[in-house]
Amino acid sequence: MTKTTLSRRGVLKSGAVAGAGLALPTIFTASSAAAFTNEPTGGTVTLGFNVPQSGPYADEGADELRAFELAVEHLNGEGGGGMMNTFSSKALKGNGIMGKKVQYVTGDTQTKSDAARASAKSMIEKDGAIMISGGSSSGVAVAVQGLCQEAGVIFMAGLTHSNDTTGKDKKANGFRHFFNAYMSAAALAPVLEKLYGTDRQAYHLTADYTWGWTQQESIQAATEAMGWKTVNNVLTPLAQTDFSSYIAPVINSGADVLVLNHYGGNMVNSLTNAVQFGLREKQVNGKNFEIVVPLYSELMAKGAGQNIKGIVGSQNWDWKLEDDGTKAFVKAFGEKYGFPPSQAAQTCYAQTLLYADAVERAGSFNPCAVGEALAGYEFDGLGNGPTLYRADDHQCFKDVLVVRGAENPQDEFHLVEIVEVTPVEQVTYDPEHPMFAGGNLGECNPGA
Amino acid sequence: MDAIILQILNGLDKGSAYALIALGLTLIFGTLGVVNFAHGALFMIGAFCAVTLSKLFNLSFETLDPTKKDFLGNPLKVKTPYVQEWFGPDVGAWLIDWSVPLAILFSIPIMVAIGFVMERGLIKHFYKRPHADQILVTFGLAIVLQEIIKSNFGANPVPTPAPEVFRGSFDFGVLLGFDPNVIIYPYWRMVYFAFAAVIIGGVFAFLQFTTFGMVVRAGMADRATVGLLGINIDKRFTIMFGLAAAVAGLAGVMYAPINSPNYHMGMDFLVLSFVVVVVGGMGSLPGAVAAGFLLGILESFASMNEVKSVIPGIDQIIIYLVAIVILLARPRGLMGRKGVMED
Amino acid sequence: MGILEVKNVNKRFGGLKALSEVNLSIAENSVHAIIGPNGAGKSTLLNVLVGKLIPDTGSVLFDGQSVLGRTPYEINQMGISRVFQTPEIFGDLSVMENMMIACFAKRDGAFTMQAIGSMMKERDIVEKAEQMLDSMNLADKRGMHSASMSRGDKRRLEIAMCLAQEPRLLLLDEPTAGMARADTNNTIDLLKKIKQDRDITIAIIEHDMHVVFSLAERITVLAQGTPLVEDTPENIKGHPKVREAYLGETQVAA
Amino acid sequence: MLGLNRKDTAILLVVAALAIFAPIILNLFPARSELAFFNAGYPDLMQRFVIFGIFAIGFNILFGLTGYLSFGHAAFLGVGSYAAVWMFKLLNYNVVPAILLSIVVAGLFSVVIGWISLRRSGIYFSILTLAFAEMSYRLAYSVLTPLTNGETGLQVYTDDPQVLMQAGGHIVPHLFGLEMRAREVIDVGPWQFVFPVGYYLCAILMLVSFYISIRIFRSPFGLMLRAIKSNQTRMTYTGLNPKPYTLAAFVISGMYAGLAGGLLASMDPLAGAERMQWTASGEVVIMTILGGAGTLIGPILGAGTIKYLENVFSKMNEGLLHKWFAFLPDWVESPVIWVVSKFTGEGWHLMLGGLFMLVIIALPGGLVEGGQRIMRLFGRKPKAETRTSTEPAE
Repeated sequence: MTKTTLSRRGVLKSGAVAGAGLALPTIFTASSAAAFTNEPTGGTVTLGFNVPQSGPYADEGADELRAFELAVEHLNGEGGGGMMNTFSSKALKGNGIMGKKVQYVTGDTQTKSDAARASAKSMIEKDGAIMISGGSSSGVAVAVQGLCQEAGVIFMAGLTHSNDTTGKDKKANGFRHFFNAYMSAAALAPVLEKLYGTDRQAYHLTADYTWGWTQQESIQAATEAMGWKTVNNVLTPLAQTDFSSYIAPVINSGADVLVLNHYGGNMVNSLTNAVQFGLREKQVNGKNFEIVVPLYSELMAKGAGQNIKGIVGSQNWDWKLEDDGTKAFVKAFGEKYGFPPSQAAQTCYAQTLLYADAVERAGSFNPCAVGEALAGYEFDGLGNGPTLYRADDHQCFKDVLVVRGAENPQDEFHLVEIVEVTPVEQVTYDPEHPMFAGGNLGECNPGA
Repeated sequence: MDAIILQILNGLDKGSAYALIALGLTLIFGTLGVVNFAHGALFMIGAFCAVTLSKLFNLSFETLDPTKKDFLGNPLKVKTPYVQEWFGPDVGAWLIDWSVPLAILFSIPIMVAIGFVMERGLIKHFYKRPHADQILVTFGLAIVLQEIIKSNFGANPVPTPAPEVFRGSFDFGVLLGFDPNVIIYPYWRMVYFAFAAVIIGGVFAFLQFTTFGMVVRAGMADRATVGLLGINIDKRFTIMFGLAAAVAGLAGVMYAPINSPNYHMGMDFLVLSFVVVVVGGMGSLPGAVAAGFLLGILESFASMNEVKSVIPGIDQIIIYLVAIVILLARPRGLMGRKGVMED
Repeated sequence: MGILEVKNVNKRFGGLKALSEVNLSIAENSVHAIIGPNGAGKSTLLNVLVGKLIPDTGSVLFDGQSVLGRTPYEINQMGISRVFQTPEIFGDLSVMENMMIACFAKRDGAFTMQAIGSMMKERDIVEKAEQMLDSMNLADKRGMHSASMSRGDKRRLEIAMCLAQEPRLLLLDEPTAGMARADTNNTIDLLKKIKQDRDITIAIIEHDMHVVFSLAERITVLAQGTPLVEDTPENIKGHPKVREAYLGETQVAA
Repeated sequence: MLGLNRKDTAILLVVAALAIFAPIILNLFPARSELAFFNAGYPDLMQRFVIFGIFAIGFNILFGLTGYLSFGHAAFLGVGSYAAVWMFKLLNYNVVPAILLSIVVAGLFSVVIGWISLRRSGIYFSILTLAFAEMSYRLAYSVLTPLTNGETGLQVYTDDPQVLMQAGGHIVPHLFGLEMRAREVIDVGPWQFVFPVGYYLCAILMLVSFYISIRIFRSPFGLMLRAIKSNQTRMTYTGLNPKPYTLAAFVISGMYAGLAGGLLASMDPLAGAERMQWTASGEVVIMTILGGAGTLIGPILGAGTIKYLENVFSKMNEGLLHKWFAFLPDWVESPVIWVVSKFTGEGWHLMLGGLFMLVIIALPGGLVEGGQRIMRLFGRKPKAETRTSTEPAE
């Protein structure tokens, strides 16, 4: 990394003050004494939580923020400790991170890469954040990850599902706990085969932007490998609200499965429209017509209401899992907020703990040391079973859930039920897999 | 052929939503000369009237069911809607099921009241101000309204299904002599189209055949002269604003089952409805309706695979492309009057 | 050969024949009035002259050159300036600025890109504008917001702006419409003075016979889109056809 | 000075002083104090202030002078950014070719859009520009991904050609070796001031832009533009052709937008498609009107105000509110926080929407008018800016 030596230190500089151990943001600059960007020198350390607070994903952002607050509480030794108690690593003591009390700042990504970067920059440059986390779309994750790489802080991705985040656009300073489109496809394929057989004609509706394409590509590859045929793949505009003109032709296309590569509002609307058109009751090619939504979330299930019944998809995590980590987390979260956490919340909570733990184990906040501690790290007890943070691409490998909309939910928290937990072996891929090729982690950047 | 019929149906359906919103927008514009960027928000509030009524009917008391557990392992609280308790399970269930159509009645007074308050409280002071100021203040209002909805209902869409009998779809193709399952169309969308036709017809009839409507039309043509006749045109214009708000609100109520309402649906429709109004010609009611249907149908055609494979991405931009072409070919849109909004 | 030659001009609006076989010749340096009852086609004719309307057939020659097919600003640059019935001025700008715009238009033509030229350097324009304002008795109002002036002042400003362009033909569209008698007389005096001071042709469309007969050297009477008579004021006054078609008894008495 | 009269020189000097000392003025509060939250003196935000200032200054040349309300100006900002990033990808990280190309590309783009859109006026013109910008945004997000990198945003990859890149060359945007992100940090007692290179480049360009805009306002050309706004009929009948004037204004403001876009990319080499969305176009309209359309300094004020409020209010979370209002007794604190939280954090849009309404209702002339009223209140004659006088100084 090129060091900036613009000029001599300003004459006004008061060495005594600078040395007094202030937690000042010392950004990107070589002229400070810090060894890396935003080195915490006082009794506190600042984390930046960058989540969508406005726009269609605001509710997801709010849930992420709840998880972050909970994680900070637990790190600082307040509350019950949550998943810290079940976490396989015991480095965290509940006394902050390396004895420094954890503080946090928040910002609004607006689900726009520009706004997200501005918000992250404000955290890094003004508030002295040493780690940025959160977000609920891949465009934002890639943009902020790139920024953190340049600035020399760690990025712990929130909800981002595109292959690119740890593929083409992977960065040494960035880490993803959430699963990706390839894994969704790999987990879904065997279940789809079991449920719907190998002789199926699939029709894809795909959101016309990067994430949609990578997901469609992944699902098509996985389903074709088991014998399905792809009748058509139609790209739909991101801004589309009424999908009727895309759904209507499906009926007469000879397809007997509809795959909706949509997320958020797009998915709620396209699914609602598909059910309105009576696709679920149709018989095509002598089989029941089926709809698949590869990436699920609780909030989307809530938005789609009854239309979600019987629809199969995949999730990173679900609060109904039975392991100790999940139970501890759901208890802590549920008692604090009155409802169970979403998968977005879980990934954000886990990322925060993982970061803090890595700092403890590395014995330093230096992003390079932290990165080293995270890369190749194996852990358990954070709700997903045994997990590996792979060194090659900073992607977590863990079991993936295949879920289905419940037919008769007992309450609004039981809208989805777990069909199967696809073991990690099935979703693991080679780092050089063509869908992930072209990227380069590069060198870790400590900033200063 | 069947694909084209299908897309025409889709287009009519989409077009009826555009036309309803554009109708109110152009009504306000034509009578008051105000560019109302909050009109999309009125549509959104209409949809949330349906959501609210459905939530009201679903207001429940809780009883503990010790046989089941909630997510924290405590006994499950089973919810029973009050309406089922008060009116018996059947009537209660019927009320809940029919909450969207019932919301029509519920929403009219609310929307008219909102319209009155908006006009008297805010819009009135902007008649003489530049259009840019009107745009900005109503845009500000739209943001405020949608944020209020967001803080009460969240950002996530709220499912608001149609009554049971209207779910599912109707096989049009058989009616027209095609094979079964070729042209099917959801019942509720047909209801929406019929509803829109009634509302549009109603508004036109009202303006055409009542003295009130005649005065308003005269006012649209020449406000000063009507004022000179000693007719209190301002009061009538307030009522027109209420009417326009009600039309937007009703469009929203009935739209709720088509797509789950969310707080920014108004903004999604806002730009589109402006394009519709301008393509139709500012201040022209038939123009707005015609443009609504035209753009709806063209949008549907553009999303056909056959079209998309020739021009990739055409469905992304069709509306804007058509708007540009029409405005270049016809300076004031399809049926615009001269001198309106050109300065 | 007059400075303006209108030959066989026809103009229809749908089924309505607004102008039919109009022939008109305006002599250089004369004051020529065009009168006629409402709907006689005066405004249509005027709009043809300034390029706002294009006639269906016929020709309009200004100083030997056709004006047909040219835009209003091109025709203006040829030397025809128009004064409107209700004064058209730049209401948001100061009186001086109004004046300067006209001076720039005369000097620089329809368009020049002087994006960052300084106004302070435009000595000649400023001087000319001030001179014009002086001659129109508007000098004391130079800094005034022009929209807030009286109607008479607006009228004078508009005429001043037209004159600043040194037109060869000045078209006046009912310049005294809606004015009080005193203002009307002032305007008449003003126009007389203008005529006196410079070589200019004035064509005036007017309702008010008092104005017409005070100013005009020749009068054309239009009726139903076609010129009825053209003659000197004295002859027009007594012309039986004119009485019949237009003047009626009342107006002449006035 | 510089061909300006005394008043304009004063305005220019004030803006220059504000720009030069912004790192100090904006970091009013000591770095560790609670109030440091309200500081804005960090590189990214300061850069945004001046970049969006440039954008709004340019927009004001079109809207403030001619009255043509473009609802698609963000498209020029967007293409400017894309052009700049492409220069980084193809040549190297030097910002000079990037900024030049962004101005040129945005200029060409605005010639095309302006030439078509200006065939109509009023709201018809607004809708045409809106249509072009929305089309650009939607295509950039989807079909044009090979050119724009779609959702992710255009960025520089290590395998890009970068033909002028030398071994060991700078891998961040720089001005002939002077890195944009370099900065000087100076501590004065408890205060800390950051002087970033990138900011000063933007600030210098902003001052140049501002100076040019003053010259345009005070030029015969500017007078013609105001004539267009005032009365197009009189204009044509005075022998002036409004169309090339309007087109020139449109293209100039498009180039300003392109410059702003190029600078955004130079400060942070990633260009997202959202930059071209209609909401982004709406933002510059709001900035201009909020500050005071048609005034010189208004757009800069508007841009700064919006960017600052967006930054500060979106970052206020409930934890922070609890800290601030901890001095209140509980039964007061909870409702206070409940109310305030509706306007901050997740609710910051509500605050913004309310503010637009308030300013537009109470101050039709924008913040500049507010300033003038305050001046009047203190008994001074508002010699400040007015919309009209371009009277030549004698």
